[in-house]
Amino acid sequence: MSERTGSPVSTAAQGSPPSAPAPHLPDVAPELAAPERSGRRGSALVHRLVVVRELGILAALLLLVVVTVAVNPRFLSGQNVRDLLLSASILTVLAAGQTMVIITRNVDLSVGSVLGLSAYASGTLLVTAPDLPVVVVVLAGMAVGAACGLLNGAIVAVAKVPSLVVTLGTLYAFRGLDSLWASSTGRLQINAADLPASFKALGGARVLGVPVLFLIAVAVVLVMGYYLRTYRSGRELYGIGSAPDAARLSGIPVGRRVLTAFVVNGALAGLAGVLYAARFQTLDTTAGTGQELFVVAAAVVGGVAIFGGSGSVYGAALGALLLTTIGTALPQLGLDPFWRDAAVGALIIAAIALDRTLTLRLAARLRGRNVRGS
Amino acid sequence: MDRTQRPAASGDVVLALEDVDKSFGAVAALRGARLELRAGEAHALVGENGAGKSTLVKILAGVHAPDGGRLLLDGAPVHLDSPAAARAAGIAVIYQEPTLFPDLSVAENIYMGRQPLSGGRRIDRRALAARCRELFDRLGVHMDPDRPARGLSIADQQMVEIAKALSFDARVLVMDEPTAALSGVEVERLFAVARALRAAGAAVLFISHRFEEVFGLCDRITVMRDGRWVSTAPTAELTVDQVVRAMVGREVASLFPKQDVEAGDVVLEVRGLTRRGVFSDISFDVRAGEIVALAGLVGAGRSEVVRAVFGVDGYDAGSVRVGGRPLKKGSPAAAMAAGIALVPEDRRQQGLVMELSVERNATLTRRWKLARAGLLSTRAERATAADWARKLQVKAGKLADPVSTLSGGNQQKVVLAKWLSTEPRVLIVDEPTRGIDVGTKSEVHRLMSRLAADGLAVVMVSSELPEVLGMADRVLVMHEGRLVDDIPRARADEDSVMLAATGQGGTAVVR
Amino acid sequence: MAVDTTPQSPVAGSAAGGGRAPRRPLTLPSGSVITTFLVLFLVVASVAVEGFASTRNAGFLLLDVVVIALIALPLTLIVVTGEIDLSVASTVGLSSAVMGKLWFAGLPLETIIPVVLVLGGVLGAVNGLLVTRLGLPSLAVTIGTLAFYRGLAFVVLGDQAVADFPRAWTTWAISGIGATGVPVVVVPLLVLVAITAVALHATPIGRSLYAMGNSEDAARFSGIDVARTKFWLFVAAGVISALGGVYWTLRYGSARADNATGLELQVVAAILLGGVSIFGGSGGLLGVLAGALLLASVRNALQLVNVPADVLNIVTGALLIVAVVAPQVTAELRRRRPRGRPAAA
Amino acid sequence: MSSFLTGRRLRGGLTGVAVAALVLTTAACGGTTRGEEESSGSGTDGAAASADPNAEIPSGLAVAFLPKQVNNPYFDVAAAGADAAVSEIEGEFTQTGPSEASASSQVSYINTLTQQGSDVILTSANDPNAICSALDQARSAGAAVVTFDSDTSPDCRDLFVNQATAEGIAQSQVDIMAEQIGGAGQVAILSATANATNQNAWIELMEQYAAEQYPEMEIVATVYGDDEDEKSFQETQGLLQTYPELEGIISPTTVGIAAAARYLSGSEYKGRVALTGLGTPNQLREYVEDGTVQAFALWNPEELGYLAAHAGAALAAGRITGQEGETFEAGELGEYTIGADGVVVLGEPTVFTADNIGEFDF
Repeated sequence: MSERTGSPVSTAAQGSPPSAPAPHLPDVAPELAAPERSGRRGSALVHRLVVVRELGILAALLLLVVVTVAVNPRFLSGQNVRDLLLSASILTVLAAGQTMVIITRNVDLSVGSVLGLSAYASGTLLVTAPDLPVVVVVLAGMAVGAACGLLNGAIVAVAKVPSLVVTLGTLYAFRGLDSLWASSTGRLQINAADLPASFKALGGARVLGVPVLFLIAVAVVLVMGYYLRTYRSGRELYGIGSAPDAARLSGIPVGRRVLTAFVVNGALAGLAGVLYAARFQTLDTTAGTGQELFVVAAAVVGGVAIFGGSGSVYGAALGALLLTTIGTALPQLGLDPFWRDAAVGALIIAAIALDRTLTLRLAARLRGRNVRGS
Repeated sequence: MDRTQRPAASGDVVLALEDVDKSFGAVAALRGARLELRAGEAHALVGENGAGKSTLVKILAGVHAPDGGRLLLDGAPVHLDSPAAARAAGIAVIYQEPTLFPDLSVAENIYMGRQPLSGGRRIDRRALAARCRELFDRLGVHMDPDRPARGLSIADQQMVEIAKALSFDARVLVMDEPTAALSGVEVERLFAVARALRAAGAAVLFISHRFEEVFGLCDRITVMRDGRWVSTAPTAELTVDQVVRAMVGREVASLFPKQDVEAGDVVLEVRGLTRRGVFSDISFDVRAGEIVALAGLVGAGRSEVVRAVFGVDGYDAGSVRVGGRPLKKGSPAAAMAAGIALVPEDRRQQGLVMELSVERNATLTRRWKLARAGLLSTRAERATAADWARKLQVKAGKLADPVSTLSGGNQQKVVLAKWLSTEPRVLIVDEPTRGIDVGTKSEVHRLMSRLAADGLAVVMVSSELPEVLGMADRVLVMHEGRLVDDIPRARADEDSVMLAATGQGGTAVVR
Repeated sequence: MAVDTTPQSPVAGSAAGGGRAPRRPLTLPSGSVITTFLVLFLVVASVAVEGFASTRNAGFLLLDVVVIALIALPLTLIVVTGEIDLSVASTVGLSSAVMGKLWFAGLPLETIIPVVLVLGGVLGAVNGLLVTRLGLPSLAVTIGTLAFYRGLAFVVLGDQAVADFPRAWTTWAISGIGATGVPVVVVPLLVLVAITAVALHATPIGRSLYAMGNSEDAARFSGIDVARTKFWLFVAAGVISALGGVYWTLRYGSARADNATGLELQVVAAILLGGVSIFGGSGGLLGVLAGALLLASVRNALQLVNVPADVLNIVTGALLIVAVVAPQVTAELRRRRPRGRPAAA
Repeated sequence: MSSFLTGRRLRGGLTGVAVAALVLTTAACGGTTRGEEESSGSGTDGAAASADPNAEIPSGLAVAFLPKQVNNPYFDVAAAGADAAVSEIEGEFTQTGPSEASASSQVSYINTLTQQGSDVILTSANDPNAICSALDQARSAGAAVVTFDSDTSPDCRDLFVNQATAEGIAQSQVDIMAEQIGGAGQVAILSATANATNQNAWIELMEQYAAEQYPEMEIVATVYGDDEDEKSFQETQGLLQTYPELEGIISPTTVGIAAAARYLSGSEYKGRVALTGLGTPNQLREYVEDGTVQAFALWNPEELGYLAAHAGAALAAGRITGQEGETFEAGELGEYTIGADGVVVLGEPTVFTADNIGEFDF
């Protein structure tokens, strides 16, 4: 909100005339031609920085695991790793969706409430119609989430109001809707006993020892990551976040793309709600409360720029994994659990500070090679 | 470009605007505007700032929809209701300010939304880079397609924009003041591209304030004034004077009226100023009553030097003295206290707070001086602002209106008022007349001349050679971050300045 | 005054030359709309809601607004410069926790309060340094410190509650002025409001805040030390939030690490409702106070007619959205108005 | 952004979303205090008045039920009990309350009730001290204040209806655990928040009682799940990693026991590690049926609400004033006697097992 971008590209660079004219263009005096300056190294550098960024999270993760294992070797037991992956799955799905929104220079703070609403909706659905196939429940939960996302996205895209404010409002409104629904039906809590066994099996199910919930999260991340990188509309999302005005002038349907990002994010929050229901099997109107902090934190820690335009779903997923691991590791390290929130906060700050430093260095490198004056 | 696909033969009207109206709220930007572009012509659109040129461009680009009138493409009415529609119609636009995505690669910037695809509608990255390289080869640009646009120089950004426009195989290429940020060589390169396109049968619409470019490139000239069409005529039948008269609607006084003044004491001393990677070892003096121009190509580091002198940027080595006293570095407040004023390069971003009122802008630099016991009254601000508005003949509806409602020239006067009211000893002006209309331009020049006569030391950064030659007592020329020449008025001409600016001049030892 | 639309008008010419629609501020002008709305609401509620218009209820209502209004003062300045501080409520919590800890350790309140205020300043300075020195976006920074400071509060006090503050202090915190029902603390609050309002609207500093909120570049080129100004604003927000923490602790007579959790939302909501643009550069203090009062009055009145909390949350959320959507929509409608009709300049 | 931490902490404050927020009777009257009890003896004005055991309960008494948080199943059951009692005395029942369990928002609701002129306020405090001044104002405006489930300082309410004594709870938990593990082995405690006064009092009593009665039983650790499901889940996980020899877990909070049960039922420890604590039948039904949990305890919240409402009505009618030794009729539950500090104890907790769990629905 604070950052206003003027000219999208730094103006502090210097220019020298392009060189080696193509044959059909008039000759430029050869002595004016400058040697190649940007070089292929530019992209290599960028690539390296991105990799460094994600490797950095991975390294932090490894360090944490190694230290924890040193203190408590059972940390890496099959059961514990499974539990960890299970815990990370819901946050990962949310972070993947949030990444898509943040990339467009928006944010969705209502995801925790959407998760709660969708979890409660799918729980209610299962209570009233226990024989429904799980797939239908999943789709229904996603539909609820998508509807919420549609509302968010529509207000943001049509009324052109900052998403921060809109989703702050819907964070409250959706939660209110959730509890209003619950109190009007009198079903304040849905317990494990109310849910059909077929659905509950999803929560603990494993394939080759890996929790199914985690596989779902991985699938979401892979699909989303591939989409954002390889499809035109995915690249346009980056364009919108990188320079919204330029995006409009380039004919990118900004409103529609942003709307889509919100709907997809809503649908994923809905999916997360169903996963939540399957995993926790006890649902009340507080499900998912406060998740928005961790979701945004996961994305930011994972290198997704809060002002859009850069970052990847993979990074966000790693961020989610790191945050979850911290939550699991602290008690096992014997640290006061009260330190967890403080650690999460410190990590967010460290992550953005690191990103900033890397970006500055990158910009300096890209520019530095242009200048021969000094 | 695929030249075989062009349906229009040379000379056919490709695109026409008929009686187009456009208003923003109560403000009518266009009233019955007209334009006719033929295949194979370069067509200039000129007019003072506020004449409606940019609005017209945005209508062609599909950004704004006209309120009335018609657009005809190949003689058939067409609705360009989005930038995408304009593109589909074969209209490519290069805007005044580059509009790139800093986080995306150069190749993606060029092909955004049109990336080559392989199976399953996936982007074919290899083909993308290859096409981009091909395009760059045609343009003679050497840039890595995979590097991000972040960190590109303005000129390079403009090159990417040009490449983008080329990649459309556009039938109509609109260039809205593309040369404002380019230096001579780059302008030539751009014109080469425009001529090649024209030769291939495209229509080129060229918007510029620089008459030598307009007359050098264009076949016909359309003049606009106050949102209305004034005239369209072949360039060959026009003179600069005629065009200026049509634009302004009156006679204009001579352009560069600098009077000779006896230079006084040295007021500003810059010694060995160095900012790593940007400029190095810059030393010069400016005397009272003198106008010293800093010339050079865009990117030579001129603006960066004056920014460092004023303290907006820091520097790594060297010193600045004002009236013999050393100046604290990196502090605009200190520079102001010492009597330096800087009218910056970018009026909209740096010179003014566009959303604030004229009076607030005009008194922003004097807010402490106007305060009584720490309190500021709107009345005091208004009185001061009104005083300066009168002195500089600022045309504004109300002083409480946002400064963004003023024309470019009047905005520049507000910037000048803001700085002159600080009663500076050194006035630094960076591109003082960029993007302002002819009439105001000469007013500004007269003002600078008078200020120098009153004993101000004036430093002027300008990319317009005629302005430099007309106004400056001395011309300091920069090339790639170094000061390469110091040319007194008597010796300064286009050749000497350009040679030095391009690094060809004799390595004159400065100072 | 109507804008002259004859060709000579510089106004007409320039907007066209700029090629873009004249940019309307994103928010309601100077909070007058929200103030009107507040007055209307108060009138309607007084008539329609039993028990709303009474001195006792006014006292309750004002007590609920005090801390929100207090923290809104520095935060409004920060938002006007285009930044944000979401860590204010966590600073309240941490101050409260530290206050409790020190009181428990046996220090007198006369010593504790200055210490806590200094602590608040330090917490604000951390935000300020991260934003101005490292150039990090304040949104992200203060989300981080939101979690960090709250975490520290729990590290300091755990889930313990320290009560037992001197009666004289806690009674003062909720006592009214005579029989008016107006809390005593409103007086010092009004003093701070006056100081802030003057600073924002009638001093050179206030001018520079609006300038940097609209264009940081232009502000720097006008000799304004943007970084230093912002730094001190964050420090001020920290100190005032700590003051809020002290008052909160005394008012409820209980120091807890989770005190004022989520309060930042209410403060930000009041500011946005009050017509301050989230992008900075516009808005005023009057509107913010009206916004804070409106939010509290609406909740109070709805509670009095037994509207459930779920609905209150929906109403709060909706109010917030309407507050930002409405001016956008009106601006859009104004833009679409058929040409030729004179518009107010 | 904002409420980022809101909900989480709120639930933390809601010690025992469902239950537990028990209270300590006489012992720690909530909140850590330093030094002397400044307020002791400052009692309430009404307390001195004399009681008339035969006074009529006026019809149309406005009885307000203010839980820690609305939409909480536990309090909803309690509200149903209170509602039943209020209709017996022909009063008007309203339930109100904040959507988040924070003391400050509770204060705002108490103020509203004061303004509305409620005759009886039944509340469960989110903070023992923070709502005191608001309750004082309500009482001076004529309301009778009965706390239940979670008390305030004794001097700012008329009566506290305690669901069970701390000793009763502590002993029943240890006994249930001892029975399952044969009275010997490592046992851990999964608590709510680290300094929830009621939890800590129970834990202390449990440790004492276990040391006296079951010297072979070793309480090896106490961890805190903050009454957050996920946190409790992770803490359970951590316990089993850290103490491979662990025989049993006691979790005297409904969130904790449910999370622990879910973890155990899906892990290799199911049936190997015993689990008991305080929980609601509906949440644990599943795990009792699948054998993860053999027995757990809780009082009946419906009876708690019912008793609190009757106590409030008796206060409002002037039948009692809150003095120790006074007695009152609580409808179907019979006669109750007020203990020291104005505390009325509901009774011993109910133990739920596979045999009787089917009879309960809350």
